[in-house]
Amino acid sequence: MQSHILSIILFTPLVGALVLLFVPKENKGAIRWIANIFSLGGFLISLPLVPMFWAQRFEVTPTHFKFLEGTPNNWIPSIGAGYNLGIDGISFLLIMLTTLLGWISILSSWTAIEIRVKEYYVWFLVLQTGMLGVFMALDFFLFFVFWEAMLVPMYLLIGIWGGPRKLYAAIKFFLYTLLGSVLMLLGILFLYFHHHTVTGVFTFSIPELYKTAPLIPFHTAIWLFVAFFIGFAIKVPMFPFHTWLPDAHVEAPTAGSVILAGVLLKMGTYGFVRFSLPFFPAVVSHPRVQSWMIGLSLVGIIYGALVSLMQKDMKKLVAYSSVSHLGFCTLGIFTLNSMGLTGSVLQQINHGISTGALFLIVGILYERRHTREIAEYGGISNVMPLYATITMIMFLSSMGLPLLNGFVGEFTILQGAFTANWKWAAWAAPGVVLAAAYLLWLYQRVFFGTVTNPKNEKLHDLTPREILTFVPLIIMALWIGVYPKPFFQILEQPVNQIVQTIHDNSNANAPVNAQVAPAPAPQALAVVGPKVVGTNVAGPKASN
Amino acid sequence: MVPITTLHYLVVAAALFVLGVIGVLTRRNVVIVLMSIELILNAVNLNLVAFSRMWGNLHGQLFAIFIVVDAAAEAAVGLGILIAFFRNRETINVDEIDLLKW
Amino acid sequence: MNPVMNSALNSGMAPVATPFFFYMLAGLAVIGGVLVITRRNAVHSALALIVTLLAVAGLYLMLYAPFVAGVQIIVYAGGIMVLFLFVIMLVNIERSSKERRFNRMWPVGLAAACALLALFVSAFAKGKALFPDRMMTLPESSNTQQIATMLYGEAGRMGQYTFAFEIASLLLLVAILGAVIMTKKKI
Amino acid sequence: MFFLNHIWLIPLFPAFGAAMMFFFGRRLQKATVNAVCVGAVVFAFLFACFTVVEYTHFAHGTGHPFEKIVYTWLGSGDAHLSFLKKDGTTAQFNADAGFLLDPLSSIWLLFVTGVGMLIHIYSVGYMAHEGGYYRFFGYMNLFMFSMLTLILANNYMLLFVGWEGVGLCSYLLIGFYFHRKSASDAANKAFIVNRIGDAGFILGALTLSWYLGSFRFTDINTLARSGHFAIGDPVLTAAALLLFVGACGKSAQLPLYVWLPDAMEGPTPVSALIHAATMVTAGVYMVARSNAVFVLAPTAMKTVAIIGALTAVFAASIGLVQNDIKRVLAYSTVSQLGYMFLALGVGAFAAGVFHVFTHAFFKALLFLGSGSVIHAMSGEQDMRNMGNLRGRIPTTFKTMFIATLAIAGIPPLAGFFSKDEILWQAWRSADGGFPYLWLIGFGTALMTAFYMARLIFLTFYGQPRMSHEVEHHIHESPKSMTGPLVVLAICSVCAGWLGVPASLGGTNAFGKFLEPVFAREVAASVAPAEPQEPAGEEHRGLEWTLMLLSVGAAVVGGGWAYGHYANAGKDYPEPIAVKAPPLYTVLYNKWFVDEAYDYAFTGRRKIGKIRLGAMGAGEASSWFDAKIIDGAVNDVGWVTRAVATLSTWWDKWIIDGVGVNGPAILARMISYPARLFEWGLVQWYALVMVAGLLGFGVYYVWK
Amino acid sequence: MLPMVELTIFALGILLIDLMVPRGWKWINAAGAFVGVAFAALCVWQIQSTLPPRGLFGFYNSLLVDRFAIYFWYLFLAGAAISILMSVHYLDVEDEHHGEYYALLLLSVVGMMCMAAGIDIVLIFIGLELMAISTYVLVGFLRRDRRSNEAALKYLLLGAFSSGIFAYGLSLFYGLSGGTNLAIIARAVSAQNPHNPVVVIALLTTMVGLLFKIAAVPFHQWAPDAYEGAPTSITGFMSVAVKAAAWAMLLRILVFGLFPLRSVYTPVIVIVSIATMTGANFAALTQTNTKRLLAYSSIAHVGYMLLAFVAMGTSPIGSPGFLDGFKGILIYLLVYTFMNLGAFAVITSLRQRKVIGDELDDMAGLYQRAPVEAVLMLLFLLSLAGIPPAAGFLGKYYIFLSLIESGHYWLASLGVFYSLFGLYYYLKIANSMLMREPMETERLPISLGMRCTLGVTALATIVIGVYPEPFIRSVNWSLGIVQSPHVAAMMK
Repeated sequence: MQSHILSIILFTPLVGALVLLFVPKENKGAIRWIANIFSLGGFLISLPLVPMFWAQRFEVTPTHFKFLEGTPNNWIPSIGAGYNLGIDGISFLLIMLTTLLGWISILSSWTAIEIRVKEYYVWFLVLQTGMLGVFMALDFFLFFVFWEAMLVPMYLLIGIWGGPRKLYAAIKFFLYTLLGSVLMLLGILFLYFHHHTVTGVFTFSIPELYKTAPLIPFHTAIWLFVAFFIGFAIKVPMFPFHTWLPDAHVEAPTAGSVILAGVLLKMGTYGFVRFSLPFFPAVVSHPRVQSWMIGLSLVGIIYGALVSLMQKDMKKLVAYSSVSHLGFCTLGIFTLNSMGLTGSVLQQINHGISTGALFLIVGILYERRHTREIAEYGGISNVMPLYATITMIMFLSSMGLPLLNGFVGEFTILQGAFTANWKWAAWAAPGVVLAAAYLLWLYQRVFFGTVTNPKNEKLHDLTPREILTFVPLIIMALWIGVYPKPFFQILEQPVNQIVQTIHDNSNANAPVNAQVAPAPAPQALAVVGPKVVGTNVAGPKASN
Repeated sequence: MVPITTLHYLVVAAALFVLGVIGVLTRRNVVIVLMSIELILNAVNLNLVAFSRMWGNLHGQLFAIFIVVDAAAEAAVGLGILIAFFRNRETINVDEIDLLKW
Repeated sequence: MNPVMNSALNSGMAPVATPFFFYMLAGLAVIGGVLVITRRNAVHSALALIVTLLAVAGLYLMLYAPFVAGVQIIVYAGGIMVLFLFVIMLVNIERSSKERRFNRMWPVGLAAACALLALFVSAFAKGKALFPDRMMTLPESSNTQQIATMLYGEAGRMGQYTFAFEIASLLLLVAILGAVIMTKKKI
Repeated sequence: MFFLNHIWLIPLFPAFGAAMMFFFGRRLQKATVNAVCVGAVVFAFLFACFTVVEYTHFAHGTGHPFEKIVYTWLGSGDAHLSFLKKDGTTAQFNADAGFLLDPLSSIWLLFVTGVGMLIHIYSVGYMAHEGGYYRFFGYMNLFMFSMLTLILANNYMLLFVGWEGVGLCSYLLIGFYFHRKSASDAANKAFIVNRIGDAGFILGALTLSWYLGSFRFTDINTLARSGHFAIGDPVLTAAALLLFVGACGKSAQLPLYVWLPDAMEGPTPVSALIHAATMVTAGVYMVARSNAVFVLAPTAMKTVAIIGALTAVFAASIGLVQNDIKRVLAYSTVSQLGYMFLALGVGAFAAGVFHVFTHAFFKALLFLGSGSVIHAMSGEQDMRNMGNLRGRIPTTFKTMFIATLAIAGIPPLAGFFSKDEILWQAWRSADGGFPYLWLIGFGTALMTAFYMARLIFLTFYGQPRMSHEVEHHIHESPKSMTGPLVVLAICSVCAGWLGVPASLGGTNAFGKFLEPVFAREVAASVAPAEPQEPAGEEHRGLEWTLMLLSVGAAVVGGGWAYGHYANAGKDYPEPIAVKAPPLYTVLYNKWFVDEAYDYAFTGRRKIGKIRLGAMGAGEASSWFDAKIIDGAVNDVGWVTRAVATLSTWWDKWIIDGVGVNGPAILARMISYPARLFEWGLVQWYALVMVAGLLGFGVYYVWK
Repeated sequence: MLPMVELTIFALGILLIDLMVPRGWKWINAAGAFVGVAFAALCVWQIQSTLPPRGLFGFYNSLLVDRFAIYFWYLFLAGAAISILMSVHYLDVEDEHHGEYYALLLLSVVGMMCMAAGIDIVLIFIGLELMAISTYVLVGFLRRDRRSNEAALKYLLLGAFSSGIFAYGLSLFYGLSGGTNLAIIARAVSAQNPHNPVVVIALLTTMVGLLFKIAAVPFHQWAPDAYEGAPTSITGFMSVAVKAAAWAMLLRILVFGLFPLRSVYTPVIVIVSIATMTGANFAALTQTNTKRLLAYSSIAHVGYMLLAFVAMGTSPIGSPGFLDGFKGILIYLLVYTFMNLGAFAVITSLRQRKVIGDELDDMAGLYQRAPVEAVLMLLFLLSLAGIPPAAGFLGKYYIFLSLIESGHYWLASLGVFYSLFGLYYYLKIANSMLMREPMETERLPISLGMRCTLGVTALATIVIGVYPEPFIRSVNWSLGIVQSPHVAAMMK
């Protein structure tokens, strides 16, 4: 079944960017309108995907991907690259998040961006296409092209429209993330070549590589895993690789931060889920590897929270809180059970929604006062009550209050972690407490009290446009919080598929910590592969 | 007396070659550096002609002739550039050619 | 063709004083070379170079390459060196003759070059088996003719080096152009 | 069955009210706000009454729980999303939006909606002149929603929704006067301390689901009672302890009680509703709800009892010397909650619940009364500035007096029955030193009587100590405020009669009603050692003695307070301050616990230059982040800066570099030499070429 | 008819016509040169369409027009054409607009073609010298500019020195084989012990010449100086066409001729490539002159290509590692032609205005003054850094792929690491153009020739990046020779 909806979604923003090129630079109003129309259009066009995907959420397809478009190797046959798109539950959710956040970010930039408006929107729309492409690509070459292509607009967004240290932040962002991606490139090439040695065919098709990658011997696979790991860990960012994040966030314009936190960081976690786990099942389920991954995640959770506790800059605080939240995501991933994975993907969506909103919130104050120093504020509730209310809701969502989205993801992750090893959950729990601490303290310092700074007395409350940017986020936050079942259902099949792969390849007689769906039987591969001693999958006994 | 073999010529050529290299590496006067390069090319020619004798064919000699042509061309252009340089800088010392660096 | 010479060679009879001439010419060439790189005055260097060139031309003759020897004397010693001398006259000779001859790092350069010589010689010494002692007989009298054949071809066929020869003509054209462009004040 | 089947509507009424306030509140008249919000709670109350009535029919006295599952909340709703249990089998990941009604939740349901309704009505009067009227009622309704979700949930996760929800509302309401720094501090403190408990709660619930495979109370109870698990099972013990951590946070037990006294920064109705009657009893509810697990964990039970007793006496001791009228009541609440946990810990679940029930009335009454006092005093809360109010605000005085008697344990008021039941059970369940617990309880009773009497005497007796301006404004509160006081006073008198113990000739209807929830567990843990009813005869004498002792203690305490405070004028002496000044200082400063926490855990205060606790760790981490992780190479730059002073040349290149970023500096340090390599001399270039040739040649020829 | 003849005719024609062309009409020369290049391309196309798979031999096998040669011929012609377009206005600005410039350009292309198509060392050497001497003159073409003089002199001295060493090596190979044809040399060499000292010396001296021309460390030092001093259009031409010719020669000699010696030269290449990447990248990091920076960058790119050459040298003929390494080099040169010329075209276009020099600070805020150039520069820089979907990625892709296929994981990692360095200094240029505030705000005009140049290079950079299939095919086609029996015999 060839439907072109994915391509249409993918290229709508790009078309918008091209259209913008023909609008004269001086006509800022028209530029803004066109950009917003295309971003909203991109979102609206992606909406039909929801019922379409919903209808076949349990459908079993040979590759486990749906809405396939294109065939392998149809783009550059000489090297085996294809324009090959397809989604499963995980990418579906992330795509929807991307289109939504893309629209919101562009809407939020209406007044924030005053210089070089045209360029700004062009780059933003290009960025949007890049991000969507990453989630849709079923071909590694295509994936990598989008993956890298996405960096450039982001780099420019930070570097041109950013804050005072924008040059530094932009270069740091670019170099850091590129370091990861080039290492990943090496890994990809190895997989590609390995596929050739096994099958005699050169192809970058991801479903094809799924079949051969687990056959790589363990001692090689571990290096490949490391290459991929560095790429993704930088992107996430996991604990020791995170220092680009605060700089990038602080210097980026509001919309840039929103999209950076909301979508770009998900590239890393998405990469783990989509590639690291199914490609190297034996490696990730090796107890030592797993405990390292979990350890880094836990450190990230606590460490990010502690650091954000002491920040004096609102945006930096939110940025570090991302480190903490994404620690939860990676924790969920490396529990390697379906609970943890489901929770992790959900939490990625949640983080996109709530942290995206937090950056919008910071941006709104910044736009009015041009400072993000917490000490400059105080008593904002008095002058901007509506704003304060919305902020409170998003803070609560971010700290994981039940009936809001954050809780569902965090809890599911904790459950996954707990069943894998209770100590992991115990170590992650303080993160929840600290999240409350830093967010509430921030709230107190900014919103409570009386207006002490005379500059804050005249601040006007949210404009209708600004409210509009929050409405969908709040709706989503409530929806996921109150009725997450559809999300669980959408994620069920792909997640169980991944867990099954790990189970099949982890050379373990030990029980696997998830029961697997009976329906999607994975390709029965003759597993010559990993001769690993003691790859007991993360039972309760797995050492920490 | 040892009969003169190809190796003898090779050694002489090597000596000339190295003398040329020494000239290139140490002399300050550009003209002499260019002359040293001529020495190197002569070493090459000597090699070629000796080998030509050794193999009994004329390819080496032909090659040598081409190298002479090349030497002439290089000398002409090199000296031309040197003159242009001299006009601008009033020097032909190699270690004063140091505008471009780092 | 020179039947006498030819037969002399064919009979395996080497020219009488070959080693002597060889060593003399080689010594001349080397001494000339040393003088080239040591003379303070560029004119002296040029003269020394001419000595070397002539000595090498002698060696060519010994190697049965009369045409190359001729080219060496006419083109090299006669043409190129005149060019050099002109240029030496043109540029400021007085000043340079009072200055240091060698640059500051000359010991390093000298050492490197000597090492290079040692390297070459030892390599030749180790690998001399590659160079047989045989010295093939070359028809000296037909030398020029054969060279011409290889260059220009014969009987409607192109020679092996015809194409290179044409390119060499372009090379000289470029050299002329370059020299003109560089030296002429206004073109 | 209409009401039972639509039980989920009960929380939704106030939720609707809250939503209305959120969206339209700002534009609504006060009357409309009243109609919506108070109406919602009244509806909820009526609905709850009908539901409970229907439930009694449904259960036929068997106590069989009623469960109504509305939809799957967490989980995909089918069997595919599952997790691995401890024993290696898998269980479905599932937490429903489901509601459970059994005797335990019925009781809570009734008094929460009832007391809540009264307090809402009271607030109409109390808040009449405050800003943010709609906000207040919105929060209150949101609170009712959360509390009702909490008590009606059929599983731990939905309970947690309410659990966190009440915490949130508590935060919002404490911070209602957000422009006061103290209020927002207190709000933060409340939320964060609660969160610590919540983390424990979550881990406890996860342990249970990991071990037993479900979050549902009915499943867990069935499994726990199935006999598969030995008493003292370590996992269940851990789970119970973790759950108790959660209870400690919510119900303000040691060591997490610190937030509750500060919570008095909120408006008084809030203190009454949340921090006295309902929310703080959530911990008790949860432990009682988990009784099946707790009885399998004697260690946990002991912990609960000890913590409860210690909290009771500890808080009471602080209450002895406080001057803020609400603060006294706050410590009193903590102390009474300690009693409740003491009861739970000794296995007397019904007694604990009974005390919750009675305490709800009289403590709410006390708070509302104090609110009325404060209202009358134009916001003054310090008892040192009150005095002789009994004539000026008679209704308030009378009702508060009744409540004081009730809390002090004077028969036949409510507090007497519930408290003595607890003390008796503490004495009786003589499992390893529980009589000591009785002793503690007894001492607490003495102190309770003292500080409550002190409160009454300082407020209503003695000489007026307020300023003239304040005195001029003293007036009785409006009907909407006094009405609830009267109703609560009646309840405070009568509520205890539901649970008159057998020793006094009662039937303990309350206990009977709850029996289906607890009976079997009591049988499992305590009863085998001591059969309940037959033992009654032997111990009746003892029980009487104990009762008399505690009544005596109440009288003594009250009398002592009378002696010191009945005629307190300005600069009246504090007896403890006179007799034991150091003790007074310690008590007055609340045993310096807040300070200790600030030093050790939050890090808000520094010891010298060192900051400990969370903020200390945060500072250290930020420093680490900036200096070590991000600045590893910045440090290299720093070193080079020192070197840079040596030479101007060096200076030029490096200072330039230090300002820039980390890796670049290192790169620069290599880059300049790399560029210096190209120093423009053509013969050097040639030399390098020759050297390259030589290098390779030497390697190959001479190797 | 051979394209060399066409080019020569046009070169001579330009020399003649130039005498008649008045000042201000000198663009006619450029047009003539351009037409000449076009005719030559047509000629190449004709040859290509009738080319037998094993190629056409001529002149006693001294010239081999095979697919490999044709590929490179196209490359040279493209480079030359773009350079000509770039030069028109630039030479006017520098007030050195003479017909000789174009004649020399065309003649140097003739030399390059001989280098690519010659399989006789004499022809290769003469071609090399023709190209080199033309380039010396072109580098010094701005005779009144001291930097140009100096660059030409340095380039000449070192070039002559290196070709002396090179010729010495060739003479030794003649001595070893008795012939000047690469086929004969290959046959003779394959009979020898590759580690024989004389063979090694011959190889190393030859390699000095080859590595010098491609500017690999430690034989690279002429390049930054020459690039900086040369007229910018010539810098572009040198960094692209001259380098491609050098690579063609290197591949001809080392792969088609001396492949039996690969066990000797591959370790050398490994060291050289590491040194090249290290030296060039580090030196470029703090460079502030854009031309010089790009010079270092082009040296660094040589390092990457040498990595692919290592992969070739260490895998059996016909194996994926060998073929992909080969393809990598060819495709790298192709994309490099366009992206690097594009970058130099931007710099050239700035020089034209006489307002902006080639220092990094001069580029500040370029976006405000010349947005198109700034954005295109960004494109070229990203392509140079190897960021997809720009064309540069394709080259990097093949290089890393071939390294992985031949098992050189550490070299691949090193290459990856250095490509980050590259990104850093490229971004410095981009930052200064796009993100800094300009000193002046006056908009800059752009000439027609420059528009064409930028358009062509940018279009090629994007098209090759986005749809590389035809280009990969053309490379595959040109690699068809590897299967030809003649070449296979040579490379045994």
